[in-house]
Amino acid sequence: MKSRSTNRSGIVMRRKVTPAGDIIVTLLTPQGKIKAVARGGVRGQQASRLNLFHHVGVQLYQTPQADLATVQQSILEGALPRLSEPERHPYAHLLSELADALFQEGEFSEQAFDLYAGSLRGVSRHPDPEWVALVMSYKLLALAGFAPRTRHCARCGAADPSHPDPLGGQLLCGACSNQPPHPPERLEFLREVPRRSVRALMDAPLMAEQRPAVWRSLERFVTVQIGSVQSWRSLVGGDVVGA
Amino acid sequence: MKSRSTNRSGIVMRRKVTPAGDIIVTLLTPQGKIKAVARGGVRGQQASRLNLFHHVGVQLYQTPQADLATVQQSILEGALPRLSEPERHPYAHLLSELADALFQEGEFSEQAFDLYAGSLRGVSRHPDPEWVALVMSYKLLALAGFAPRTRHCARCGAADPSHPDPLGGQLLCGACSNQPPHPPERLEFLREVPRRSVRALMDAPLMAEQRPAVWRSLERFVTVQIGSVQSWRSLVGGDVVGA
Amino acid sequence: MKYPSSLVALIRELSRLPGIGPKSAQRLAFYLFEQPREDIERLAGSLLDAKRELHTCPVCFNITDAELCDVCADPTRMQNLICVVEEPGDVIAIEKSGEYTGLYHVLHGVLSPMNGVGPDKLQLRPLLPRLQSGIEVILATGTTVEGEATAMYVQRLIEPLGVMVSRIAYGLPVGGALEYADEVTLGRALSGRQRVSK
Amino acid sequence: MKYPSSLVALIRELSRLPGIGPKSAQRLAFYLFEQPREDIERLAGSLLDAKRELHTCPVCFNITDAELCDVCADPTRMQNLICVVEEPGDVIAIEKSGEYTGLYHVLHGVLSPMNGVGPDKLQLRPLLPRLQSGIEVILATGTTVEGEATAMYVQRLIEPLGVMVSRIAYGLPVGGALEYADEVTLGRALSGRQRVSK
Amino acid sequence: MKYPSSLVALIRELSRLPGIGPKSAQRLAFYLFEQPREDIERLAGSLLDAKRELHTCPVCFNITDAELCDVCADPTRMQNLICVVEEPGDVIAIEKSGEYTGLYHVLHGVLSPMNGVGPDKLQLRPLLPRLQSGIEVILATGTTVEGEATAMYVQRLIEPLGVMVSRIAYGLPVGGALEYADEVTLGRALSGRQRVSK
Amino acid sequence: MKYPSSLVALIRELSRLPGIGPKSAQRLAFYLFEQPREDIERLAGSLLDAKRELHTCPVCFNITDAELCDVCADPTRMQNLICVVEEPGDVIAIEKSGEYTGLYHVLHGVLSPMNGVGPDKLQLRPLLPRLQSGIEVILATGTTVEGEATAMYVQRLIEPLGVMVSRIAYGLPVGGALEYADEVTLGRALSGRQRVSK
Ligand SMILES: [Zn+2]
Ligand SMILES: [Zn+2]
Ligand SMILES: [Zn+2]
Ligand SMILES: [Zn+2]
Ligand SMILES: [Zn+2]
Ligand SMILES: [Zn+2]
Repeated sequence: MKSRSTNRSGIVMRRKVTPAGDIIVTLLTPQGKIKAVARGGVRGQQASRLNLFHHVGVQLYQTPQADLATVQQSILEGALPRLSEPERHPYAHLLSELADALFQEGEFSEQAFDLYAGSLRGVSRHPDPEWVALVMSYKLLALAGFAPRTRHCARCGAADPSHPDPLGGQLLCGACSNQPPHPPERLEFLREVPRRSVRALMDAPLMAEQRPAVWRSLERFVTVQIGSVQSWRSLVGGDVVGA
Repeated sequence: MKSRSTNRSGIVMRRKVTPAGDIIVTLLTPQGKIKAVARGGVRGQQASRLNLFHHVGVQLYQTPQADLATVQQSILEGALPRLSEPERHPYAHLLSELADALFQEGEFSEQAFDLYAGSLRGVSRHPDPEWVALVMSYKLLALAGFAPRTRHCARCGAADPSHPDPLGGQLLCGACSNQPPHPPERLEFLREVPRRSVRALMDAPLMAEQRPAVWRSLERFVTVQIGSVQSWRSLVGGDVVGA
Repeated sequence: MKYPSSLVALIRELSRLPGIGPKSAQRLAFYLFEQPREDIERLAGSLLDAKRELHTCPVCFNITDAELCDVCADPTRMQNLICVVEEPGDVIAIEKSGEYTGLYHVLHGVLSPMNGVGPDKLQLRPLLPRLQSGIEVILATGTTVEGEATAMYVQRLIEPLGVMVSRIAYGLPVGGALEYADEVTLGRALSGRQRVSK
Repeated sequence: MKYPSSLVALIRELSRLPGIGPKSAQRLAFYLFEQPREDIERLAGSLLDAKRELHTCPVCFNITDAELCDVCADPTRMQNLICVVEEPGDVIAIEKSGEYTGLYHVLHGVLSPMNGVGPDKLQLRPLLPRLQSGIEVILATGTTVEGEATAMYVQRLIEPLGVMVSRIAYGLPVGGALEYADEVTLGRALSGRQRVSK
Repeated sequence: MKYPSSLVALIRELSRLPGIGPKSAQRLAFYLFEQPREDIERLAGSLLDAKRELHTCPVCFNITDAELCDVCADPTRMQNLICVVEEPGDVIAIEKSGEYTGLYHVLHGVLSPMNGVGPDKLQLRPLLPRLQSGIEVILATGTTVEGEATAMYVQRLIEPLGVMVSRIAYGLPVGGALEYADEVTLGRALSGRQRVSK
Repeated sequence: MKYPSSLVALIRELSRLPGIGPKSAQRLAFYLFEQPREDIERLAGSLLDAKRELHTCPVCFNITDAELCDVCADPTRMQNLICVVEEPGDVIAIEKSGEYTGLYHVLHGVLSPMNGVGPDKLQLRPLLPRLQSGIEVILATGTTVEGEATAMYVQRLIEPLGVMVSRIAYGLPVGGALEYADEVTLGRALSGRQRVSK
């Protein structure tokens, strides 16, 4: 018997309430991204469970006629209340917006789910949420196949570039760039981030003053490769990015 | 455990589709009248089951926040397709409209349900649907406590009245009425209808030419006691009633 | 606190629309308040324009802004096929299916005695002069009890005029599994089965 | 707190059932805990009884607890009409419609190469000996892509045997409004229209 | 067609379960028919096991399969905090919140004179010997009229014993929008506001 | 068939409204077509009137048609209590609860970086000059993640100004059973419990 009900477990990446009181959520699950609606949900207990960044188990009902699956039931599997704190909130948004842009519906990926879930946990718990966000943004990009070119100049192809790429967020050789080279630690991070383990990267954070330039690279890279991302504007300090 | 889901079995007395595609139905069940909504029902298989005059089993879900219960599932328990025939359709409407006006939500009455269900079956199958409708309308009224006064003049109280009551649909004595008395068979019907069994009444139908005056009495009585009923206008011939 | 009267008026007007409850009306009003003036003016204008310019076609009672509706004015449509539907929206639905090339007749309702709708409330009388022998009338009212009752009523009314009358098929919607079909539909789908072997 | 393992096991078993969400499974388990022992034993017994006593009819592959199923064993059913369906549940649905008085043949599935279901996985072979001239086979598989493919496959398979083959009707489900029907169904409902006038 | 009696029995038993509608019961029965025998036996077994092994904890009346429930048997739980709830399911819900480390007391119901539930039908008496000064009792019955009445009853009963009594907070549920909260809850959420500044 | 352009325009405008899909917009357009001219003119008029007459109060950013909003203009409201809310609709909801007699401040949004809403998009700056010692600010944004983040942001912003800051209570809605409460709310309701014994 083919059932039209399926159970899924995932994290709420986006949440929108319609004037009719329906909650529309985008979930990232190990079985891919799912968009679903909880009809009238804003008036019931679904409102609590289907909260942004919550890890929930949902029963979905799909009919051929409807374009959106309906959330029939939900249970909470995990919540990260500290993501509301001002120094964490914008990073959780950025990672969610990136994950939403990078992973498509119908694309099974336990890795993507685990990475996104881990990145939210890190932002929620780690004393240095900015560093978690920076590392995990690059990791999400790499998993989706968007790793910046760092072995060769992004413009001319020369080996071992070390200068910033102010337009594309990759690396340029001295001849192609009109900016001073990255300092050694920053350069090492930018070169190694796709290959190194999350653990190793977390253990060797960049100094605070090194980070704005990395954020700028990330912002340029994402903007060129993926498109516009709203969350940049709200990153702490506001002007560290895209200045 | 208090469950918010209940199973009910009843007949669809009214049905309305909202622009959003929800089906709102009024059911008469042995546990009373129920109003419920099938969200998005018009696009699914509920549309077929929750059809006017269908006998359906439904699973209802009630939350304290919502004013209307939601129909979650339905199965068809009985259909009377002949009720669409032009000589039956208006009578099914009349009986449904009467039943809707007479029975209230929360009022348990297996009798009401059985009588209404029986009247629809009769209108659907009987070769003389008009007579079924006439008899069953009076029976529904009597069950709800609205039996016309026929032992005493409705105006002065004199015994054994036999003249029509053009305003109130009951019986008047010769002194109070300016109309000729009812012929004997019609008078007997009007006097005995609340007491006699449905079977007995069905076995002794009035001649066709006797019926318009009975319809007129019924229409006056219902209008005064219950209020305005839309279905009169469509009764066969159109002008037999309330002329 | 007293609410501003123009806000109250707007909420009241919006909640008159079908399917818009009091809560939705309030949210809609606040939403509209946040929109730029031009957007509101365009919405209000489209309401007034639609009301001023639209009327029913004098032949088929479809909605039009011209003398005749687009279908009636098109000589390439099959003139011997009239599809009788409940509402103007049904014309749009059928046109979208791309399968129909005949004419229409819009009744503007279905028989529903308990809602006070008898034959006189429908655009039935103007259908009669359109009928002549050689014409096929397709009864495409809905498959609800009222749609069915209306189809039967129209059939009895026009059959004596010598036209051919047909009814849209009942059956399983395309893409449907039997277990999701209801019993009544299933019965109709079986009795209306069509021979496929030679 | 660790939940008692038999409670955990019960919740896990219940949540495996189709249509039972995680919340329902938990509520169901607590509900069952509060019920008298006899009720639980009756439920468990009905599960085991059903599994033990039910099997498929050797002729039509419907569910039965007897040698032949109730339909095959009934000599008053029309013996020259065989309705081919996907699942045993479809037999119940059709029987409920009250419109059908012939026999059945249950395929126990539909062709679905993607899910590894080829003709050999269906109860197709046992259909052939049941066919002889004078018999009508009604293909009542669903109108999904797979149901459609299965119907066509069966048609090609049995047509050479000289039987008459028909397909359930496509069209508007009962209770349907035109404007909510999809365009394909609407097109089919119009092209499959049936003459109602004499 | 008559359905096999063991199928009918199974459908009837399934449809008695709360939250399972008539259609689900039928689909569930057919689904179970198609499953391997071991799966059915495991499901039936888990029902019987759960009924046989589970009972209420003699101290707190939570569900357990051991002598004492897992909470009562855990010496690291705060022994001076007792949370009074209506049903065993509430214990699970609170444990899932991860915010509570004290003990429980399950009443197995709420006062509901209309349904014949008086104080004697609840597990109230066994609560009293558990109370001693220094203990805080949290009344965590629902905020329905009956839950409220039960909380007040328990409060009056135990206050003279010198324990501290508290009531779970009323307010906006997490994830709530003000405009969808009912007025009473909103009033409570405002009057019960908590200072967050130093 | 080409649809009349004023009909197309109306459907397009209606489908721009939040929560109105293309199908609803079409049904709404046909519904409006059937209404009397006066009703349409009244609806269009109420839209234009509302847009022309309504604006935000320069003090609290509530909606008003006067110089100051009704609350700000009322000297009997408690002047040392400011309730910070997300939207004008929240003012209406709180006023309906009848429990609040202070002033408001409407932010017109919540922080939501992924939707491009940072602090600069909210009416935050005009709140600061309203604050002086002795004032209590109640943070009554929603209890969603964004509402909570906004409340925390405002708290950090205004705490240094020496005002007292409080947050509406989280907890069980009135009339709620625990089993329908979610775990997060339950945890909050327990940790925010209030003493009821003397
Ligand atoms: Zn270069
Ligand atoms: Zn008199
Ligand atoms: Zn026309
Ligand atoms: Zn058989
Ligand atoms: Zn215990
Ligand atoms: Zn103001």
